[in-house]
Amino acid sequence: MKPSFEWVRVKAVERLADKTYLLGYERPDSARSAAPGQFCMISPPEGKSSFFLPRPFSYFRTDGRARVDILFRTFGKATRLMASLRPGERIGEFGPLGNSFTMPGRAEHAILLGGGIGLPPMAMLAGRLAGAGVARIDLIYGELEGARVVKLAATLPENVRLHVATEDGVVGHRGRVTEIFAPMFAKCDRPPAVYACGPNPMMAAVASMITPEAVEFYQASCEQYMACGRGICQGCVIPVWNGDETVYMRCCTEGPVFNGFEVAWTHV
Amino acid sequence: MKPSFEWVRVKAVERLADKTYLLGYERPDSARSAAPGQFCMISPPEGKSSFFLPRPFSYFRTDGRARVDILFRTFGKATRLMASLRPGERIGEFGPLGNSFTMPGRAEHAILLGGGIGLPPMAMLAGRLAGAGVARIDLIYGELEGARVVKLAATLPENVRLHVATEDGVVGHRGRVTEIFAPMFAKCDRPPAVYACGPNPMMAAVASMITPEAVEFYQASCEQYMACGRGICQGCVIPVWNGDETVYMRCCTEGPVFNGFEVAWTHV
Amino acid sequence: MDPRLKVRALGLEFQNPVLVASGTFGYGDEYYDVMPFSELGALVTKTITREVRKGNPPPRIVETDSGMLNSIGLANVGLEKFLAEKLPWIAEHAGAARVIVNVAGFSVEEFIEVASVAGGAAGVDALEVNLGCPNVKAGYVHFGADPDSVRQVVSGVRAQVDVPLIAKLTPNVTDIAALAGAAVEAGADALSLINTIPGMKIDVERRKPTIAMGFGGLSGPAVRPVGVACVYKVYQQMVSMDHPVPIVGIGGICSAEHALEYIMAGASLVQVGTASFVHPQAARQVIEGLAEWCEQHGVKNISELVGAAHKV
Amino acid sequence: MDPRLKVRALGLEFQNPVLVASGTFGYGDEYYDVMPFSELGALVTKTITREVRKGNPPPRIVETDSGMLNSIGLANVGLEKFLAEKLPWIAEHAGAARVIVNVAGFSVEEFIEVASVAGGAAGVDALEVNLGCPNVKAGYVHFGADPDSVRQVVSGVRAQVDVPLIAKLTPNVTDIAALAGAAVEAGADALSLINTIPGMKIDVERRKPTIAMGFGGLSGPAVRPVGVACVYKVYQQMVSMDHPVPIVGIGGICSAEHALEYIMAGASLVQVGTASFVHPQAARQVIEGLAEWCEQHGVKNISELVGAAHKV
Ligand SMILES: Cc1cc2nc3c(=O)[nH]c(=O)nc-3n(C[C@H](O)[C@H](O)[C@H](O)COP(=O)(O)OP(=O)(O)OC[C@H]3O[C@@H](n4cnc5c(N)ncnc54)[C@H](O)[C@@H]3O)c2cc1C
Ligand SMILES: Cc1cc2nc3c(=O)[nH]c(=O)nc-3n(C[C@H](O)[C@H](O)[C@H](O)COP(=O)(O)OP(=O)(O)OC[C@H]3O[C@@H](n4cnc5c(N)ncnc54)[C@H](O)[C@@H]3O)c2cc1C
Ligand SMILES: Cc1cc2nc3c(=O)[nH]c(=O)nc-3n(C[C@H](O)[C@H](O)[C@H](O)COP(=O)(O)O)c2cc1C
Ligand SMILES: Cc1cc2nc3c(=O)[nH]c(=O)nc-3n(C[C@H](O)[C@H](O)[C@H](O)COP(=O)(O)O)c2cc1C
Ligand code: FES
Ligand code: FES
Repeated sequence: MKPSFEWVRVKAVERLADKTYLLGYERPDSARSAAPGQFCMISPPEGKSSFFLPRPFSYFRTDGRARVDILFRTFGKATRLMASLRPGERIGEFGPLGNSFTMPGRAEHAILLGGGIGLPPMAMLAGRLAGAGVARIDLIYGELEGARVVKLAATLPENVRLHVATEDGVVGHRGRVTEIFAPMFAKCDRPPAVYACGPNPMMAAVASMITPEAVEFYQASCEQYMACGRGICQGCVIPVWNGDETVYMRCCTEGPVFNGFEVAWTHV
Repeated sequence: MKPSFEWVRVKAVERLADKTYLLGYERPDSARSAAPGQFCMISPPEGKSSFFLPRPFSYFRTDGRARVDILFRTFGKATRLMASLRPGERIGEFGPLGNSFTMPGRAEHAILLGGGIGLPPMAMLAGRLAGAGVARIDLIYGELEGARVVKLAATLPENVRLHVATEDGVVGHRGRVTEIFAPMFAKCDRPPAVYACGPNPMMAAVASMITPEAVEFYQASCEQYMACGRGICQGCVIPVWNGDETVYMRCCTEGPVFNGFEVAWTHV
Repeated sequence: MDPRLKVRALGLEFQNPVLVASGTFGYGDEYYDVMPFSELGALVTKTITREVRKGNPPPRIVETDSGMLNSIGLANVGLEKFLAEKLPWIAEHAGAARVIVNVAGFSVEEFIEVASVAGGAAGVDALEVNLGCPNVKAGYVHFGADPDSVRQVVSGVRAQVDVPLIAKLTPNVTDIAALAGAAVEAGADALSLINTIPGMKIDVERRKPTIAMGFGGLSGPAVRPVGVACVYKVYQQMVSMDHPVPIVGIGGICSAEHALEYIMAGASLVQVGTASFVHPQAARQVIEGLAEWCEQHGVKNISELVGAAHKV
Repeated sequence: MDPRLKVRALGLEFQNPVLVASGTFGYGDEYYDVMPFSELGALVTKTITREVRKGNPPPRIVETDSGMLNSIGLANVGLEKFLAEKLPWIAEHAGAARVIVNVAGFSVEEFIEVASVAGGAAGVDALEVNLGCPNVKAGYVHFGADPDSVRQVVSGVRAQVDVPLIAKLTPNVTDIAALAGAAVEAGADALSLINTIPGMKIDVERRKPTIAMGFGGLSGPAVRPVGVACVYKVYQQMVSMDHPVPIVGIGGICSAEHALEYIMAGASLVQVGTASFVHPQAARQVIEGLAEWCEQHGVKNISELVGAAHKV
């Protein structure tokens, strides 16, 4: 499905947790074709915003027919405006954009790490993996504060095991996602497929805890400031190792999903 | 009452005619003290607009206690955003600003001309004149198109005689306000007080149809781009005759109400 | 093809006066399915240098009020790959649109080399010379900063190429009209203005510039008044010259009204840049809006409006 | 009086580093009941010239994207009336705020005359010299455009006045660092930057510039990246000089975060301009926001942050 631009009407904006919202709208083109890891650029209602460039958001959930949900957290102008949208207001959606996660070939065990607002693509991926019959799916979800934890249990397929870590210890394990990941990984008999989306230090830490031999693959979904979302402005590059040198890959086009062993984490 | 700035909540936005809206909010300071001809600067809800400077609007109606109504027409960014405001949203009001109309000394006959969106201060003035016991009050209200005519009859005091002119002839007299004014003025026994607010050519035309001797006074409420609304930026000047020369008077401070014989209409 | 929008300039016919700006539409391919450049007056390609360039480290862009900063570092595929892989595709898909190749070098020699090769390639209708490129030999001051280096680059390139030559000027100078005069005297067939304005945003939490390189180039609606002023000023300068050349207006154009501002200030053609990021079909909207405006205002051909704001 | 915001610069103590910019706060009187300037670091008055000036014909201002254009034409009450009617009121109401008088002339002689009279008046803590004023003798090019005239004005004024002298530079030059260097060598005690950037908006229905004079000066959030870049660049230049002077950062400051951008880029003081039109208490919000930021970030004195973005 080629990406396209469309003005769509907001169906619902719902507060799910502290600073965390769900934005729902209908766009059949995206709902039918968006794959986990892909994202879209959201533009503000015309003439009603002091921000300017569209902003990238991962698809969080689609019903396969028309409905699309975005899960977002408020940071600055765009996300604050999004939180104040009301049903019926128009936003622009340009998508689906970027590459997507690879399904595991051996279909046995997938470990997903979602840090903070890295959760949305992980949640969508968990659903797809379950649908694809992956035997064991562990979704490790971390937040700084318990108040920000999105209650996911009801929306995930039954066989997805959800592990929550918060640094303030209010919900789940007190500490970081990597503290849940380490012992889990140690107990794996066969190489699991590992996926991560979250702050760079988290994704770098995961890379340092595993080796290419010990996993089927390690895919990391990266973030970078974006303008065009379409490979044109060259604004969103991520440094990726190519031998001893780094090359720049466009997060919006060659990414957002990269081989987590290849991203030059020290350079991002 | 010194002007002050306050964030207030929108109570209602109501469409009254084509491109013409009423914006209601509560602000006791303004409602108690605003005099006909005075205006306020309206700022957009924080972070929610692509425009920047506040915009000047005349007071249209106040209940003397808390409620303020602004009557406005959509032109560009600000007025379009204002039309889309919903109850509960916050706007900034800085006011009351500027000078106001003089009450007639002899209290016999006042003729008010409101052209297009020059109506609001005229409507407010008509109410005050009635309250002050002026014997005869003629409000001549003109619009280009009948579709834009605001139905005022119910809101005006009984003894205000409303005359409507539209250039498309759909409502009232087909033609301009000056065509109603001319015969009315010709029939005056005693010098009436004349007030006008509208497009510059209209106000200039009125000036050319009367003489200082034939009226008690002629007061014209002018418009100019404004930034500060408070006499500081010097941005809003109106050229006023001072002998053979013009001097610049600030519309926001020395105005918006000027002696209609003194404004250098050929220079505005 | 609305005849009211047809424009002759640079000895070429343009189906409409709306181009897309260098660096904001790539090589025409990525946006093609969303916004085919064949609908445009012309595609202006991303600046090409002799060597392939990796560009600057990220972050390279950041939003500012009504604008954005970029410091891409002229990342591009290099002349060879451009000619082999990009240009043929462009030529094949251009339809009625013109193809303008934007070139730069880090020395006068490199400028001449890149321009003469690109200017001689099949399918290239004109060159745009990016004078905002830093001159490595002259301490990284950009070529556009002084009349002498403008003259050297433009006359050097002019001597080697036959296609029309557009000099793209930067506004970051004390007297843009003097530079415009120098470019025209040296043989430029048209002037593009403006390129971006140096700017910086600081991330106060990290206590350093948001963009890795520190400075970036400001573009978008924020700079439109600056671009319009430059075009107006240079148009006045052109009127005083023996052989005035057309102006290509650039900077913050998002709508037909913005394009008209530039045209009335003196631009014969306009370029849409940053706006394509905000809405991929921005250039189409400008074209449609111009046609509608001409219709509503009884304008037979858009050229009638060029410089209209100068008449008293 | 938050001790964290207390700043020493120009040999003076400022209760906080937030000033209001010339031309955007009048003579302090009109806004006094809404926003008393006694709360500020300093009031910078509207530019004063020798003669009273009527200013330019209207329209004088228009909004642009995230900014505004103005062409007021230095309308002011003139030196005599300023000293007789405005300054005494200002001095009486200043409280702990400093009073900085902005001066200009249309010739070097006029500059010196106005500055020496104003600089000698009671209640004046410092002068800010507006180098954006056009030099009538040199064909209306503004004084700030070349290092020589900057030197002439600054050293001429310096020789006549004892109070600290701030040179206000314009960004509309090829190399602002060179001009900064010239001003400091000529004796400036501080540098204010930036003044407005030339711009134009065209009213496409009327087919002429919206502002009566054509060009106007662009200010507001749109220009903030340009101002921050200028301060950053000039701070680098200062570091390389024997006697570096403090910088006053100006351009698009509406919030504490914006002020911090300038401070981290190298400004010791900042000025709030256009933002006061948007919200009359903008300067107070900046002051409060800075105090809060220092509190949250354990900053003992705001001066610690000056130039912070330059450290690696
Ligand atoms: C591929 C991708 C997928 C994303 N998916 C999600 C998601 O599902 N949910 C979610 O809440 N957020 C997601 N983000 C992050 C989201 O784009 C930013 O939170 C948002 O752009 C912030 O905009 P703002 O105006 O609110 O904040 P701003 O005031 O603009 O900035 C706040 C912070 O957001 C980041 N940011 C700002 N602009 C951009 C930009 N153009 N591109 C990338 N990052 C930016 C910066 O780190 C900045 O410091 C994703 C980002 C990318 C690149
Ligand atoms: C004292 C005064 C009282 C006013 N009272 C009313 C009123 O009661 N009801 C009403 O509908 N309108 C009133 N106006 C006009 C109103 O201010 C403009 O319609 C409004 O500013 C347009 O803003 P915009 O963003 O929608 O349009 P823009 O896109 O900004 O411009 C549309 C047109 O509005 C005018 N305008 C724009 N900005 C300003 C400004 N800062 N100051 C003055 N005029 C401007 C210009 O003529 C411009 O061409 C009044 C103006 C003044 C000066
Ligand atoms: C991301 C980006 C990359 C750019 N790259 C180039 C370039 O390679 N060569 C060039 O001449 N101009 C380049 N420009 C400048 C634009 O062509 C244009 O002159 C400028 O952005 C102003 O127009 P706008 O405001 O419409 O974007 C670039 C601009 C942006 C935003
Ligand atoms: C309406 C207006 C009038 C101004 N008048 C003067 C002036 O008289 N002297 C001066 O040095 N600067 C003047 N300026 C420039 C400001 O002092 C300031 O340098 C500029 O506006 C940038 O800051 P800002 O973006 O915060 O407004 C004026 C600016 C505006 C908007
Ligand atoms: S966002 Fe433009 S290339 Fe990726
Ligand atoms: S609007 Fe600023 S002086 Fe009138």
